[in-house]
Amino acid sequence: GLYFPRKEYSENVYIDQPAGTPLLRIHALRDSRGEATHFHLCQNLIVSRARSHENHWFQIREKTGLLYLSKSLDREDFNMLSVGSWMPLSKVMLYVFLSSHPFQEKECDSAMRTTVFLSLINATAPACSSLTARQLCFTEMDLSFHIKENKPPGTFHQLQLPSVHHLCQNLSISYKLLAAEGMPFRYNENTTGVSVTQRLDREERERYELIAKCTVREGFREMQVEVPFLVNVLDEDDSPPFLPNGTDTADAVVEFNRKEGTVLATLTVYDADTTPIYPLESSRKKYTGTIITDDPWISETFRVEHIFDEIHFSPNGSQVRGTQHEYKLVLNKSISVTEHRSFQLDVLVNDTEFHGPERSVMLHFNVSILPVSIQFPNMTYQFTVNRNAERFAQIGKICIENCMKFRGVNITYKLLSPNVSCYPVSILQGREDRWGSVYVNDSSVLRRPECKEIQYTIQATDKQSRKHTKTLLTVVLEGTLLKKEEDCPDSCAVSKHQAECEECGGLGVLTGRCQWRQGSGKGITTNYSTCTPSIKTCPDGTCDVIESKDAAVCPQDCTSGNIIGGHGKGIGNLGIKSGHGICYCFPRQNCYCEKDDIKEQLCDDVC
Amino acid sequence: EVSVSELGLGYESDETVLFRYCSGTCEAAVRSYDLSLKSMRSRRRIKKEKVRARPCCRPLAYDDDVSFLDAYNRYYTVNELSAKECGCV
Amino acid sequence: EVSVSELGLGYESDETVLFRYCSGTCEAAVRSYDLSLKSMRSRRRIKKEKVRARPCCRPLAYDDDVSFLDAYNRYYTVNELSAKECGCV
Amino acid sequence: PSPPGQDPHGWRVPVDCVRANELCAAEPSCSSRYRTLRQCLAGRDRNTMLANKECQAALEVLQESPLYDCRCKRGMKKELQCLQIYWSIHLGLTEGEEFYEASPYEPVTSRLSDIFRLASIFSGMDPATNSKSNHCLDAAKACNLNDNCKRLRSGYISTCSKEISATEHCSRRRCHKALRQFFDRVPSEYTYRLLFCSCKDQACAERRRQTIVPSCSYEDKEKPNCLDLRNTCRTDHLCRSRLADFHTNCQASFQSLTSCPGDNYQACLGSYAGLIAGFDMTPNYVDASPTSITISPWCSCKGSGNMEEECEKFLHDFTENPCLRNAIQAFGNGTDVNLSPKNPSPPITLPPKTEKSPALPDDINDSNTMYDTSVITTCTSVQEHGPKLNKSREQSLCYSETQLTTDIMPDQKTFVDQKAGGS
Repeated sequence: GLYFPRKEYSENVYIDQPAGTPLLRIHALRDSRGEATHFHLCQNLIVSRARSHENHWFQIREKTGLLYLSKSLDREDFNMLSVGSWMPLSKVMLYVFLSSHPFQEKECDSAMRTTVFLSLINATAPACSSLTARQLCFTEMDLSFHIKENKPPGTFHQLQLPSVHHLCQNLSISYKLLAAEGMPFRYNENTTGVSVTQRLDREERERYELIAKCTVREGFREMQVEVPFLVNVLDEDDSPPFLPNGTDTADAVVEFNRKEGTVLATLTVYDADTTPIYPLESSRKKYTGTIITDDPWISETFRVEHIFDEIHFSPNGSQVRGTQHEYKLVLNKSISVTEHRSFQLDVLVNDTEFHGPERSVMLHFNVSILPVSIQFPNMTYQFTVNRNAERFAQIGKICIENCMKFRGVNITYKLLSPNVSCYPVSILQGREDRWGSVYVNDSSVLRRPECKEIQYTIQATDKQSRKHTKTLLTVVLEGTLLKKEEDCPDSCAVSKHQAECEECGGLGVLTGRCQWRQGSGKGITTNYSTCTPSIKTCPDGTCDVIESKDAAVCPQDCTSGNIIGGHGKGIGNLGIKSGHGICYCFPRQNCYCEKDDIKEQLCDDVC
Repeated sequence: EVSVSELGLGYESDETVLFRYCSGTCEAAVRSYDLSLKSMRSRRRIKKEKVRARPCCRPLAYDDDVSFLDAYNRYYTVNELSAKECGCV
Repeated sequence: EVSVSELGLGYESDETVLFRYCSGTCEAAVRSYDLSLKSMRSRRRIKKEKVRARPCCRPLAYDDDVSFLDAYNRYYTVNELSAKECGCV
Repeated sequence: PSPPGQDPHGWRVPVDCVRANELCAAEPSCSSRYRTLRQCLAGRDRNTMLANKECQAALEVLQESPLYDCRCKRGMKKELQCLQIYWSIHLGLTEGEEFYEASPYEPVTSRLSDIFRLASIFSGMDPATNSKSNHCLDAAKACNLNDNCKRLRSGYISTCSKEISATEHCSRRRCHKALRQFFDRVPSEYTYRLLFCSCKDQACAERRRQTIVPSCSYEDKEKPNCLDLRNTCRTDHLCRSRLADFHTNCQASFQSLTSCPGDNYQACLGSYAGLIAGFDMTPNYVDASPTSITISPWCSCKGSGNMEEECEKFLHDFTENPCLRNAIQAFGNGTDVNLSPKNPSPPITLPPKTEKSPALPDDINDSNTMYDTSVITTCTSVQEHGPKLNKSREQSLCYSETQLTTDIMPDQKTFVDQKAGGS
């Protein structure tokens, strides 16, 4: 139906302006040719804080939309209307309603409306001579309008200010509308009315920037002022969905990644119309994407996720907003390693608000689910272990073929106990790890000469399908036993200097001795100096499954306690990501990072 | 007031923080415990070296944590930095 | 237990009393305060000599008072003689 | 004298909504009407309310009750309850979603110049005079020297910069709560200097941008649409009130010299700081440019469809707001508009020196301390400016204080029983 080219208008009202003073001209635009327009003021005057007051002062011409003072506003009226407002000027609000037939009172709430803000100024109207060109030509409100696309032409604004025209008859005020060539707008010199001359197409152009130029002549004096004059084109759903480069088919292969939530393939549908992302829910319902199938397995196993984003098209040089709809075929549940089938899955995309032909598009996904084998590469494992290794020494990693590519496939690893009494190593697996970590579990066995070479059977089992596979692991013990140093701490991390570090062992050491990592860099750095059971795994920023078994193995990666001295904590507040100088820890207590350049003895224990 | 960089903890920042420390002798706080311990140690009745037979002047409470923005626009927080209350223990 | 005479406080009595003392390192109780103090002291930022930049191992609480009859049949009471609780301060 | 609750012009002097609610509850006709009105509005259909006679009658009675004009104060006790009462009336009476809503808060009468004076008293330094230095760094220093400011600043910084897990960078909810405590409980002499310090170089401007720890309190993986952000804010009474207050005090107005309503910079800065206090609507500097101040909430107008105009208008109230920009620059330059305020602000009574006497004496002129003045040379419990000790002859005494409880250190042999130890 009829609509207003603005959501709100504003104008100043002064004390003692005579009844009949025109204030503001409001326009309406038609939805279809020949529609009649009737303007009406409903209800009261809304004063501040939602307080309403009967409207004795303002009226609107039903035909022309001219808002005028029907009764002069005196000082007492002003005080009454500005109760509760502590501002020097008071703002009141009026709602102007629009209908294509003469008004009945009850229609006030259902009809189309715009808001008029009237600033009541506690002073009489200024003399024309005291007004600037800006004030004579334009009000404070920005000249910004919106016009619906595909609607008939019509006048939507009058540049001349009715109140100025009424008061300052001795001044000559003329306007011009500066616009680029071919813009669908016309300015009428006599009425100063601005009209749109043709139906607009937002998908062609959605924003017009013109300039309103005003010239004020008084005697020999001439003043000019220009302000921007903007027209935004409102969108209608008048465009069907289309495929960007005609691609309506995509392959969706399921092999190693069989995890619920995996995006298998994506197809894109464009729409020249805009799709507001606010309010989200209503916009999402506008475009639907439905899997067309009667196979329950397919409905259970796959789902379609739809996300849309604003993109820009540039028909004939100007930029216009449109929408890109992405339809993602997603695994709705994890798929067993044994599943193996191929088929075409169709998705119907439908623009529910477009009422023309071709409102929907069919998308096709060629789905092929490949089986994957649970097997070890055709090899056996052999790890050599130094007889001086300590408990939690990380010996090596066990992995079935392609294990690092698997997602959604839960493989568990197990060492089947060997047929001898030597049983120094075990295997562990972190919750997110796709491999098994072999580590020294009983270091006393390493010291027994009779234990030289131990054979284990490793079994890898897929939890879902119960399929499993085996291979052999040989652990070879080597190296001569070193003398155990007296009063060494059980954690390498306690040592603060290279000498004491490398002369001691500790949990997790591979060769019986801790390793000194010499850091470099100034200030607080990830490359801090520290004593570690194995530079390869500690510190590496990850508190892995073996290190988390005992706080003394690698506090640098796993401590959640106090770290004193310049430092930065690791992910999830675990461990020492960066430190100043040398970092050392007292397991299950504090860790320290400090420079080691202070030699002076400071009031030692006995002084 | 000290600038954070001068604390020597490795942080680089021009922000200043309040740094209060304890110093002074504790002769007036010696107890029977200390006299006995000193006497028995001097007569080799106690072999422990890591033994202290005199009160030491130490903070009894610390100021609240202090936070600052370093020269690389990272925030850090340091606790138990400045002494709020001192005493002989 | 120690005999009162061995306490070295000058009392002569064969009665024995419980004497407990604190010993051990306090390396794991160092605080930011200590590191900063040590650093500023070493760079002559602080000239105070009587400054301690490391926690010390001391009694945190003492056993109750102890009384005894000495060799000359006079009663005496000594307080804060034996450590009841130790800690790094 | 005018009847109670009314000022000389016969206008009702507004009371806070908690008080107004009590007054209304004590008066049967008012309390029953208020209950009726809440039932009318509960249905959310305002039109049926207007048509219903009983609702109309309730409205008329309530228009005369203190509830109708009641307001709230920022940071008052029971602020949230006060706001809930305010919106329980005003949500239903407004004609649906208004762009600008009236602020539920009482107007601010204090001015920026009051803050400058207090700032220079507390920190002994006039915020704007020493032009050379990095004002934002000075603001951080001043805060670090005030116990309350330091504690609450460290409170929000440590909360906001604490990483929760690999996927969750920080706890945004806890960060916002800590930020709100900082801005509600630390005097604006300190908070404004951290927020609105003026900058001449990028390092200073970046420090200013980092004040609210934006990586946690402001930035997010994606930028929502600004109208969506506004809608979420308006579902929370506190956020809705702070947004309405911002619009009321910072909406650019051409009638005033400073572009600020009532030419009151302080009112605008106060409501801006009120918005920071812990909502997704939190605005911040968008870059570290020392020359231009651009502020924005974390949102964009992408995907606004036909409401792009309204979205951009909402966003421009932050990004291109002359009043907000002038207010920030005025604070940064230590200037305030010297308009004689219509109702002169009440004389400022300097708060008693609230700073807790320093727990440790500051030996200002300790000659042998090469280092800075605030270092303490006597190991003693707190002494209020005790007599000047003669250092040379008598060593300063260190006597013990209440015990420090410390966990027993495991590698500590607690009791070395003389017998067990074996001599």
